[in-house]
Amino acid sequence: MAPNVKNQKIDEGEFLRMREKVLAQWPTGKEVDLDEAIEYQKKLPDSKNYLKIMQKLHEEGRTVAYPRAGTATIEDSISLYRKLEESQVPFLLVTTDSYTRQLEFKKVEAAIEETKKTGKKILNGFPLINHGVKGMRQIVESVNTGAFNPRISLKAYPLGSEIAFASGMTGVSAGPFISWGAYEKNSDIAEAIGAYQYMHRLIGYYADRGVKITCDNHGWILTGVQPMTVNLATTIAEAMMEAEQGVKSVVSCIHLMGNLAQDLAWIRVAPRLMREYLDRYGYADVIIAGTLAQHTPLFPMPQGMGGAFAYTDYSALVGALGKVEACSIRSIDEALGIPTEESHQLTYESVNWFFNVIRGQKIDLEMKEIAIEERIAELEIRAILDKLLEIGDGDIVVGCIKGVHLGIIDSSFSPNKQVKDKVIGVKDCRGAIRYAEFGNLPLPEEVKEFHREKVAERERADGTKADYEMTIRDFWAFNKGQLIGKPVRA
Amino acid sequence: MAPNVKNQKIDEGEFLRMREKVLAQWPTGKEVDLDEAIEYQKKLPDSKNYLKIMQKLHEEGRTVAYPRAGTATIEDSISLYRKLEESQVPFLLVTTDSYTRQLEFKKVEAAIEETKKTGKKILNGFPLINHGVKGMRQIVESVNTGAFNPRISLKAYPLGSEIAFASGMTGVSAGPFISWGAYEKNSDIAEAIGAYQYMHRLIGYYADRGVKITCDNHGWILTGVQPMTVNLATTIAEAMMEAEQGVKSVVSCIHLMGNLAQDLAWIRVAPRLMREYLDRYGYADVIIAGTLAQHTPLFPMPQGMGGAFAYTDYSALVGALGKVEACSIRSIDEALGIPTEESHQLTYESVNWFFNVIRGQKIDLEMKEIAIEERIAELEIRAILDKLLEIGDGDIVVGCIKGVHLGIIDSSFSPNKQVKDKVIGVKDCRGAIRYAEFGNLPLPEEVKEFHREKVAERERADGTKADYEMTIRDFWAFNKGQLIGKPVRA
Amino acid sequence: MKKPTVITGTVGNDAHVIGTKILSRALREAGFNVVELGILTPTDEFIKAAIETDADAILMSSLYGMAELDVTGFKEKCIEAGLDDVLLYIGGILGVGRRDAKEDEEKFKKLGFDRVFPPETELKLAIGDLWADLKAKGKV
Amino acid sequence: MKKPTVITGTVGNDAHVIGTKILSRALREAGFNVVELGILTPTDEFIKAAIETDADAILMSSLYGMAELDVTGFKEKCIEAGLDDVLLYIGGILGVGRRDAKEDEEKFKKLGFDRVFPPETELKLAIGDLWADLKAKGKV
Ligand code: B12
Ligand code: B12
Repeated sequence: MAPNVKNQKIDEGEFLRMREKVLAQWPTGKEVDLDEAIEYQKKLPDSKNYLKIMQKLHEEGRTVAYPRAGTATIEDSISLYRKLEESQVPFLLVTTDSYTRQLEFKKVEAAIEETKKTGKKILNGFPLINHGVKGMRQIVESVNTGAFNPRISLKAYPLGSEIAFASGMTGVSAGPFISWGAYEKNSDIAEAIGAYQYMHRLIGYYADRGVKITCDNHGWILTGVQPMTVNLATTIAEAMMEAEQGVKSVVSCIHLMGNLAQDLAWIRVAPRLMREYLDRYGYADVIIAGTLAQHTPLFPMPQGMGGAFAYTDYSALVGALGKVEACSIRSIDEALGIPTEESHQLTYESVNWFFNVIRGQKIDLEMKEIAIEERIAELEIRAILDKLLEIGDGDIVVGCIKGVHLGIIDSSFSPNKQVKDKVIGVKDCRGAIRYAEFGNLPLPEEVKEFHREKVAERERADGTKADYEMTIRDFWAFNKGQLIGKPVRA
Repeated sequence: MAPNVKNQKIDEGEFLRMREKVLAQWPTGKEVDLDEAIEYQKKLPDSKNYLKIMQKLHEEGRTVAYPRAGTATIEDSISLYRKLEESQVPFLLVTTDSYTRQLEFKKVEAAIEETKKTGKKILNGFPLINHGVKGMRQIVESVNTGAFNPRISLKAYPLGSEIAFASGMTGVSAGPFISWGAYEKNSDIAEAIGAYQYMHRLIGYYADRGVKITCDNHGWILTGVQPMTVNLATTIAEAMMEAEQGVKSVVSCIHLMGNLAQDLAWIRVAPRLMREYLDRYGYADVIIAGTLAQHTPLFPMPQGMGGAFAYTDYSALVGALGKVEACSIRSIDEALGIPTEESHQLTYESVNWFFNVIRGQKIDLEMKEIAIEERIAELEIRAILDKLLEIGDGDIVVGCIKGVHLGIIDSSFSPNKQVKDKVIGVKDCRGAIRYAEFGNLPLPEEVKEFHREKVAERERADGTKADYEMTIRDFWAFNKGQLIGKPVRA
Repeated sequence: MKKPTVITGTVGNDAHVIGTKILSRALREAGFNVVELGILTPTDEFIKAAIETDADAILMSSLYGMAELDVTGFKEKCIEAGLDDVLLYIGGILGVGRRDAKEDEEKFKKLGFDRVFPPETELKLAIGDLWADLKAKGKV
Repeated sequence: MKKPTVITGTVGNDAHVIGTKILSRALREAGFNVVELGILTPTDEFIKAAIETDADAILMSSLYGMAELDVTGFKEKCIEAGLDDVLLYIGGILGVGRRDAKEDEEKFKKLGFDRVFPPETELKLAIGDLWADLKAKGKV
């Protein structure tokens, strides 16, 4: 986990030495026996394998909901995941709680005790590490269908993923950017990548022995209203990092911002470029298992149930029109708190309706706007990736690290102090997202001109500058049932 | 109201003689003073005028919800319509109860008393005639924005519309086909058209004095799964009948069946042909105020809240993509019973989200399927209308009457015994609606061939015949969250 | 075996036809002799038809919410008409607003109905009940 | 008039930054001297910063649902540190699951907070409250 981290496969001996330290972080680490774990994984049915599920969905032309779920106790978890299974949700997310994420396992223990005594819910997720392989396997074995997939944290991923995979989880949110860029204040990008390499290498170890665990690549989740360019570029960078460590199955995640043409363009362009860059850099044997779309959770959902259903149904619509295999769905309780089982169930009932009705029609949308957005997005993503590879001398890890320092990749509103925070995004008159400030993003002049025109049009329409005020207005728009944040007239 | 009814403006003297009988049906008839009523209408603000509201929506490129509402007491009505106003619903439907519809005003009186005493809800709508002009004006005056619009019945429309317009209602569901074809068992089409001519003539009387009341033309609401061809043809026929009696403002209503391309094609084709036929037959001065789309309420909604939201959001989506001014929305309680105020509010919160977000994007959908469906629909509607005009010797009323007898216009599942019931509809593999049986519909051979191909494809896919079983399966599909009714395998 | 005869129709001022049509067809396919009265059928007509055809059961539908008003006193009228032994079924949306199926069942059983069916009833099961009830009465 | 100094940040292990960022900026624009601690801020750091900058108020955020655990005992620590007079505000989603704003308000007031703000708080109004409270204390 050195700061001089490179995109280079960790040597197996070295990896095994690192493992010892990782497993020693908490007693449940001892439950992990890699050989036994690999056998366990091999015996899992296809219906619990992330990659196989994705491939089947693709063949059948279906879209399913990708939930956000995680609850503190094993009993509640079993009940919750069975409900999800009933709701035909085959991807079973295990969101861990915030103590686990900070390696505060003692606090977790206390909270579990307290909940047992008083019934009061304290933890905001599943304490995977405290429950250990034994606990997690009970959950994996409690359903017939569904690939489990943990959400952990920079600090807790190494041990967490050991326990996860040994428990039969077959997918994982695997990119370093999400933790570093959206959950951390002081962490260093080099350290973050280094920390994630451990998990990637662990997956590589499984892969070398015939077990394919799939990596969701969320990229740098960009906070607030801004184009997903940097996000999509980093999902591809992440796939390249994972591939180098031996990962054989990745997912292209696309974060959506609400303009149909732009969202569909991103859905089309992202997996295509991911394939191209993987192939070009020697990772042609890495499978892109499927695509996962979601309205990036970086603005608040409507609090009212009507608006919440509309927004989440809209996510389902865009996912289905984009023909993605899975669509990450925010429950109707998103703005209110961790959803109840009933809220989960109602949410999937609703989005499944959309998935079925839209996909069944086999709609091929053709709009000239999609083609325009696709071209712009492709130019942008290529410009950024190529620049990163250039400054990294062909090494994507080095490129990303330098890129952060130089603001070649940048985001507004990031909690991480390392981030330049020189870019600003706003919506254009049709609700597509444009840069009002480019910071140091290496975008081609033609592309910048395109953004400038669209932003100028918006400024004229609103009669205000495209600035921080506007980005905040736009940030709240969907929450208020509007496409664009309207200026408040005095 | 003679069986030898023709498409010919009722002479004013004759009309005024008819009025006397109509107004004598119930004491509240005496409250109607036409001169005073015309003055009252003229003083209404634009925000309560159906035509003006439609035109403004068109200019602003907005879609709004068209509710289905009606509750028994004046107090509850005021509360309900104010809630609708808060929900930005500018079309305020007044669905009358079933006793009123049968002219059973004494029973209404008893029910109102019972409700006053016990608080128990008995009537399934607003007893417009019992409440009279005085009662209804209280309601009209209780909101700032909103055009009231009554839903009555074949029998009760004459007196009901007298009271409605005198109370300041500015729109009305005006076609004879809806009552005759969907609400009646024994009534005769000629009598039905005759009965409606009275209302049309009344609107003409207002129009001659400068007050434009707008007619929604719903056409023959076709029960069950069948193409909307006959429905759309009859909406145009209705507009021609209304125009002849002096109506100056009509709405093109489009009933949708759930396949996006077909639904959008219907939305495009219907007002275009309505304009053409009105112009060709000498009614060029009749304004088409706007378009009103709705997923025809002839199959059941999902009972679960998730599915109900999805379905109703889908209606909103299609309406918004179709750029209609208003979209008739079923509340999330549709399958459960008359909606509560809260259900209304949640429903509009949801659909307004879709209206705003979709219309704001100014999406111009281009799909080759839309063009194909548009062409087919146009050929079908023209073939039917031209045939009706041919057998009616240029008289659309005579044509429609003969058309019903001959099955030139026909429907499956109609409650009316006069209907041939020789047609059967099923969904094709993409959920578009096709004829499996054409009955006596005068469709061009090319069109029939198109239907046959699509139906054959479906039969192959399902491995079953396209018959009554299939139409019933398809009828339940949306209710079960599916696009198409899947065969149950033994 | 003689085919049992049943009367179907939508009672009172209710115009919802689809349920009763589907039900009638299903009954016919299941081997019943069906007298289909359709929508807007006054209770008296049900009784008249039952007498005329010596029916074994009346299967009413109502969706529009005003069923209770329509059928209050119906059982008594049946008894008066000597139809004590005719099975009475009713189904649909049996009141105004969101329903509690259990409450509806109790209410309409008190009004003299032998069975009460909520919306989305699986007709195969309902027809199974009908066979069972007829058997219990020794009619089939 | 001296600018009043306020501390902002997301308490405990919470990483939700947007609320506290927007709040910090709004405070700055409203004329406050803002010490912005950002996310993942332990309660001790709030206290340290308040002492160092002689702050008038601490405005904490928490969205992740575990605020109660994070801030239990915080008021007492403030008093120990001699910060009796510093205003304590907290806002966000103050527990796990659907919330009742009134209950949250009571709970966190018992824990020593002067004001408690639900999600979607209109920041202009909250800052108005802050001015009023500071005035009442004679600090502005
Ligand atoms: C964006 C987001 C994220 C982003 C955060 C990016 C970032 N670094 O900021 C990411 C994806 C990283 C994330 C992560 C997590 N999140 Co999150 N997230 C959200 C989301 C969608 C929006 C939050 C937001 O930015 N709102 C907009 C801002 C402006 O509002 P705000 O912070 O509430 O501030 C306003 C008011 O509350 C008030 N206010 C706030 N603080 C204060 C203080 C004072 C003094 C005053 C006066 C006012 C005030 O003023 C602001 C303006 O009105 C919400 C759900 C939602 N609301 O839609 C979930 C949500 C908050 N997250 C949740 C959870 C559980 C998590 C995770 C634990 C799990 C996960 N999903 O991975 C992690 C937590 C990580 C951690 N250690 O904290 C839950 C919390 C559950 C609960 N409380 O019951 C929510 C509610 C989603 C849900 N329903 O499950 N999340
Ligand atoms: C289609 C429809 C219409 C069509 C009817 C066309 C026609 N002639 O059939 C039209 C548009 C004309 C219409 C009119 C009206 N309707 Co309507 N309509 C519906 C709708 C959408 C579907 C009904 C349907 O066909 N369901 C499918 C059939 C197959 O189901 P079913 O009849 O319930 O039958 C099933 C079961 O109930 C059971 N069953 C039924 N009867 C029996 C009997 C026995 C013995 C057994 C064993 C089983 C059984 O078996 C069937 C198969 O499962 C419903 C709402 C919904 N469900 O989504 C509203 C609904 C029934 N209508 C309603 C209302 C109020 C009206 C109107 C009064 C007002 C209006 N909207 O204009 C008028 C009434 C006119 C009148 N005089 O009755 C309300 C009733 C409110 C309530 N009860 O609280 C509903 C619930 C809508 C709502 N939420 O407001 N309607």
